[in-house]
Amino acid sequence: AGNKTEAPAGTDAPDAATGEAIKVGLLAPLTGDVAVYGTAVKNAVELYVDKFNAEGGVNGTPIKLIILDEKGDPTEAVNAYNRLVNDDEVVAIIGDVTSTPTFAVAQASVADNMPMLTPTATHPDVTSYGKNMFRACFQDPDQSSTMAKLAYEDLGAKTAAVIYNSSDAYSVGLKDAFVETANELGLEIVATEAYGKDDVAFQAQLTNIGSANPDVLFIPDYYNPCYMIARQAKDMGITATLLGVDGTDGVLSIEGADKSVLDGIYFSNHYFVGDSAEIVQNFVNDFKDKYGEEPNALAALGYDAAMIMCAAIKSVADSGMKIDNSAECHQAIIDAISATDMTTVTGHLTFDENNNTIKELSIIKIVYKDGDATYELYGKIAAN
Amino acid sequence: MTILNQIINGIQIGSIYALVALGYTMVYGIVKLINFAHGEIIMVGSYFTWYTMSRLGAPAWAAVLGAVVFCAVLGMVIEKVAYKPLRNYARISLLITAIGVSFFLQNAVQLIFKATPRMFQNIFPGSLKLGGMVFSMSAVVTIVVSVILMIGLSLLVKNTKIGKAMRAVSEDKDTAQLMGINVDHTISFTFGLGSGLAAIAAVLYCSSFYQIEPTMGSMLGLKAFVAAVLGGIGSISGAVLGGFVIGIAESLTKGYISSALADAIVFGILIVVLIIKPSGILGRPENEKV
Amino acid sequence: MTPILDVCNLGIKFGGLQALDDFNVQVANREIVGLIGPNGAGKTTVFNLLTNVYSPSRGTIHLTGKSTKGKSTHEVTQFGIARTFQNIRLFKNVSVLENVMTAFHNAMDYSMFSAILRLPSYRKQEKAARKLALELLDVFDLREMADTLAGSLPYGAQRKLEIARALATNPKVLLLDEPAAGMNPSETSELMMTIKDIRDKFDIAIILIEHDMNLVMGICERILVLNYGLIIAQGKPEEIKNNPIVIEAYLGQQRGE
Amino acid sequence: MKQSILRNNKFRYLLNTLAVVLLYLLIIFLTSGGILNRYQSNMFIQIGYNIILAVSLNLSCGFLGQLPLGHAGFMSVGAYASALFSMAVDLPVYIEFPAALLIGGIAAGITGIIIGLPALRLRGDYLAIITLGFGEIIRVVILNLKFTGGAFGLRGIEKHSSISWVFLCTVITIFVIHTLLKSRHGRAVISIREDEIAAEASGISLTYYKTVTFAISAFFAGVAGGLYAHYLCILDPSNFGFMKSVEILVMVVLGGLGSIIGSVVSASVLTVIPELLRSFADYRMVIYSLLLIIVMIFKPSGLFGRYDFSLGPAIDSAFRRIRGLILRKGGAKNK
Amino acid sequence: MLKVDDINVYYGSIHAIQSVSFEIKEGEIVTLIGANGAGKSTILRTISGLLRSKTGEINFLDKNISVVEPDKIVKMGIAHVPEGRRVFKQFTVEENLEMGAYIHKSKSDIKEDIGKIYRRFPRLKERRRQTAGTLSGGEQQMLAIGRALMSRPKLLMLDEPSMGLAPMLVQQIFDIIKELNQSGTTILLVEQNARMALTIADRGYVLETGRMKLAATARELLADDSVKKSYLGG
Ligand SMILES: Nc1ncnc2c1ncn2[C@@H]1O[C@H](COP(=O)(O)OP(=O)(O)OP(=O)(O)O)[C@@H](O)[C@H]1O
Ligand SMILES: Nc1ncnc2c1ncn2[C@@H]1O[C@H](COP(=O)(O)OP(=O)(O)OP(=O)(O)O)[C@@H](O)[C@H]1O
Ligand SMILES: [Mg+2]
Ligand SMILES: [Mg+2]
Repeated sequence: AGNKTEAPAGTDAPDAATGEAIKVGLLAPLTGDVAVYGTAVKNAVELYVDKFNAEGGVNGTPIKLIILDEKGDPTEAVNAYNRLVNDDEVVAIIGDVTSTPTFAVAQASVADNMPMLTPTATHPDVTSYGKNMFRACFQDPDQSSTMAKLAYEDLGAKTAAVIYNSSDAYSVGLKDAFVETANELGLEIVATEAYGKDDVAFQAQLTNIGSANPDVLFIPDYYNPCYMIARQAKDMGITATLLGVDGTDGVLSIEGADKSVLDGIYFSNHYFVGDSAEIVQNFVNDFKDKYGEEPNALAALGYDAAMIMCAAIKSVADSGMKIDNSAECHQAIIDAISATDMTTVTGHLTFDENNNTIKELSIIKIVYKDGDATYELYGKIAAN
Repeated sequence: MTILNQIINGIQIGSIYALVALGYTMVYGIVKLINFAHGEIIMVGSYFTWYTMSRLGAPAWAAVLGAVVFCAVLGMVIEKVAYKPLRNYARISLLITAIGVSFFLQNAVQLIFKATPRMFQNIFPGSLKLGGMVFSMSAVVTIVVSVILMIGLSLLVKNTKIGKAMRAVSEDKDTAQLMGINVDHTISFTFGLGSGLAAIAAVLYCSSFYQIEPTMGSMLGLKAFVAAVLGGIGSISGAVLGGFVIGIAESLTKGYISSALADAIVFGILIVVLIIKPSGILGRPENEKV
Repeated sequence: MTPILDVCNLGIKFGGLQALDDFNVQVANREIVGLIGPNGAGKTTVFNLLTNVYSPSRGTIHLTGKSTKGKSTHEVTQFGIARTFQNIRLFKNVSVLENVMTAFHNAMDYSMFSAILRLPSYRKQEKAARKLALELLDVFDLREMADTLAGSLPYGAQRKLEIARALATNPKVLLLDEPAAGMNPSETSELMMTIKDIRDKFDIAIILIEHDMNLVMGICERILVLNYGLIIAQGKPEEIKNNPIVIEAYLGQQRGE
Repeated sequence: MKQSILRNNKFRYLLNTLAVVLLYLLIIFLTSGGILNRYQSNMFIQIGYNIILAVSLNLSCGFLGQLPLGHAGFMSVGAYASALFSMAVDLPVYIEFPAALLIGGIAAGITGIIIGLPALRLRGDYLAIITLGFGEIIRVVILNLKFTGGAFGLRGIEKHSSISWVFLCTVITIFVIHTLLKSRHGRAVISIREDEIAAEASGISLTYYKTVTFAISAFFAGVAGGLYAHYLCILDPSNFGFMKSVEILVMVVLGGLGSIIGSVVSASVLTVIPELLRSFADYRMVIYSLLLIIVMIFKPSGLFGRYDFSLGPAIDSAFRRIRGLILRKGGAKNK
Repeated sequence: MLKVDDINVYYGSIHAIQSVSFEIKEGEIVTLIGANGAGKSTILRTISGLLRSKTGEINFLDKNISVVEPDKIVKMGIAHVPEGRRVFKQFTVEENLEMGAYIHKSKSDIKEDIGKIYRRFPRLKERRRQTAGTLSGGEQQMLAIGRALMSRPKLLMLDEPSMGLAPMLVQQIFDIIKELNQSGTTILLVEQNARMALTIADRGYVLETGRMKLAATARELLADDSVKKSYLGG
């Protein structure tokens, strides 16, 4: 079996240089319901940090990742955060991955002025807590409104339906924004159906959607439910064009999936795996080499977050400041992050005054041909 | 025709609940244990089938058979190791151990196979047209299997020697021993049977919903357990009836009331039914003579 | 003299089974009435009806002139009917003393609030209840075991504790369901004395179900005989002993030793 | 036999009060003296509200003998009610926070009564399922309400739960439940656990005591929820699901049904253990579940069984044992 | 037939049976008498394998059964009517009787035996379809005895069979015990009603707080002053 669990990468094991190493924390759900997403981020972050260290680290000093699992639970996340800050004395933290724990941690981190960079939390409020909180991804309303516009303007849709996960902030946020833009545009929402976490049967909701017969069906959720819904929708003969979100990315790497049902899905994404840019291809290839699977958007963002963080720390070190746990150093790292202006896997990126990224958003279409499906770039649009 | 379609949807998911509920009811009926690990045994059964089919390339029938045997043995081992030492203690201790076992299985599988969901082939492809209605083949198989198993199990428990032994053990272990019944064997058998049922449920579940993951057992288990209680726990036909009722109720609330509130409404139905009929729809009230 | 307990036309059906029919009895204060009859005659059922564990299909029950209709079991107890159970029902994991003190529940009236703050009302009542409970245990020779768990008492002691607990509710009528079951003859005669004692000491009426004829004939002033849910005879012990219907249905031919 | 002064009631209160004060001073010393860092001190807060949860569940589970599986539901009602209150008003902390906790408790208590009245007619596992159902209903409702923030959670709650507040609430909870149990009301509750029919025959109203006990149990769960809300400052409905209820139940059973000290100890241990296991990363949950199984197998009645610790008699018997040892030694010398 | 040799039984730390030895010969009726809590039931439970002795041996038909599983012991021919009836409450009367014959295969034998039981206890026949849990105390006792007989035991152990029975039935049950004995069943009888027990028994043992105090023929025990005083009610 090619998929054997990797031993936790060397980053966690104490090595000779530990005393010297610069400690950066990573908060992610590695067990529990949302472990898949946390693991994708973790893998990518480790991949980049290893690469960064191999290339000399911060002027010879390696960065040591301290990875703590928070099970997707805010209480655990705050515990893990406190531990990173107080026991492990990290200089900065990458995380958290999903919205609610990120909120909990963000709130706690403000008082410490701890440099925090979430790779993936797309909820608009995440960066509102304090100046120390950054995100590497775009925000939910951006992609929802983009998708609504795409449906109305490019696809010529008149009616739309939404099926969303009512127990997940990410999904609900996307749904709200989509509905709002649709109303502004005059795209009629003919059905809004919800499901809960762990639901696997969507037939009841899809029956309602089917009888409303919308032109497009918006599915704002991660790729597993998205795939299941797509498949069951096909089974039930729903012909609406399916619209996904960044969470949809990765859907083609589901092992054993019937990819024909995914044909024609459009989704907004942070990057395009097929992008010919060198940085993207290197990342995709390295990731495949190490983990045996294609990186999804979460992984790409994890990689970017690590890249931004490492660069920020390096630039502080270059300025002659000692990298430690002091308030000055924290502020310096924060300043360095907000000054970021670099090309990452997900495109060229700077931060605005609210610590949100300014970058492009890719729209991907899945095309099924000759027994296999591929992502195709439909277009790039500036987010916000 | 949406109402009919919604009812069909309900029957399809309900038949899965029914099948899982049968396993709960079997074990509960004998050991009076809410076997929280039952959902996880289904999960393990699913992984077994998936692994043997898509990794080892075994044919479907062999994978299913293997899963049944594997789960039955697993169930018996769990009983021997984790439940038997607690047999004479408060039932709630047993409940906690069962929860421990379910955590363990869930996390062990996650450690071995990672958290990534795996896709499952549909073993029963195709669909069946009946009048104007379309049933997926796996739903038809699930419905048929759960009804057959319900009848088979009822006969087993009511009429066979081992069935009577099971009922006797469930009432009074000591006295059952005085009748010449080997309590250990009987309980082992019950767990084996219940877990074997779990494997069958696993296969049919996977066939209907295509996807497996380490946490899949908990919600399914919970819903099925609710179904078993609704039908009257300990009652075999009750479990099946409860499964269908929950499935249809769920589907109709999603279709006509609110898909966001569906879980709340289904639990509401359960509560109302239990308040009207405290021992479930087909459950026998406990006759305690004063 | 007006009866303290007045039962009229009591009857109950279980499914198709008329377990009790047309049951009438008047019990005077300080009277000890025996209730005998073959197994399954409906004796325990009478007790269950008197305490409203079952609600009667027909008939009325009056205690000191007031009907107990519609009251729940605990209200009947508060009203003045206490009982023991054929299959002992003690609070097994609780000490002997606490078993009795539990039954003093309604003799006390301090609120939860004063319990939490340990107000004087709490302390005074608890102290008094404790004293009374210990006195009650003395009556049954159980004082030494006051701190042991009720479940670990020997069978005979458990039976006595049940009576003590029933008395603690301060009843006007005490119902004893086979108090001597499982006791040997010497224990039984001891129990006989105790039952007489409590009648005198607590000034109550007692109805007693028992299959031990020495006990029944020894202390009951009046005996009712049930068979198939019907009273087939009643009278003084001597009359009952020689009543051919009772011998036929219940006593059997006593073989001499 | 002369009563030892240690068994004298007044003296015992004094002793217990002293012990509580000392414990408090010790915790304050450890946490604000810089000996424990924030990560470690925060564990005390979590231990505190978990103790309240466990002890309150033990009341309805260990003492009343029911099996409620929806305790997290009460906790969530309390958490949301108190958080919404404290967000709505702006009063000095020492008024606002206790009021918020009280409101949380009362809201949960009322929910407890609403649920308890119909549910408590059922027995055993059926009751368990009904409470489970209500727990889920509460969760789904919170998820779909506007003013609770729905799936986004409720954010921007003020951080009021300091170690002192949590400590105070924990002590009050234990005190109230303990004293209540040692009264006629407590005996009524326990008698229901032991034998409902006999309890009724002893003049105890099942409905009244079941409902009231349930409500008290829910009340304290609500208070714990309030503490939780004002500690984490964010509430997410998915954290009050069935698994949270199970977590609390595990604390109670592991500590010993009907043992308050057991709940206190096991709530503390089970709060800390997952953190201690962090260094085992991947194996953490596997080890945790194995520990749970093993403890239950070897100690089925929980760590403390029905034992309840009381400082006076404990010290007393320790003294006696020591004195016994000394006397025996002395005696040996004399020979 | 049965030889109990130096058994010690504990409930946790309670030493319930202390070095007890006794024996029963084929065809005898032996009775154990003793006050409440003396340990009579404990001895029966140890013989049928529900409890284990820490020391010593129990031999039945020259086989050591002290470590044999209870279900095997039943198959070897020991039936035990437990204290407190212990009928299967959810089963009907008839199903209870069938359970008694669990170790037998032949359907016709079982039918015949059930018929016999019904002739002995007509009340059971009237209630044959009723669930046993709703039977009166005495009816349950009859059922428990009937059920034990269904296994066609060589040794029948009865734990206080007269408890809660109407006097007429007590008579009847003692008659049945005698009759069973005459037709070849060996009997070990535990009774509070010591006088009755001793009148039908061959020999008796007196148990006091877990120890064997006296062993003698029934006649001797009936005449013994101390026995009279403590167990026969003066
Ligand atoms: N809850 C019930 N449901 C059905 N039948 C019942 C119920 N309770 C009692 N009976 C039946 O009613 C009859 C009278 O029972 P009861 O317990 O009153 O007898 P009893 O006179 O106390 O006998 P015993 O001396 O053996 O205890 C019995 O035949 C019994 O089977
Ligand atoms: N399950 C148990 N746990 C603890 N102690 C027990 C248990 N069963 C019996 N005992 C104790 O063992 C001793 C012997 O009990 P046993 O039941 O054998 O007495 P017995 O002679 O049959 O009395 P009885 O006439 O009451 O039936 C008693 O002191 C009893 O309290
Ligand atoms: Mg009776
Ligand atoms: Mg006995």
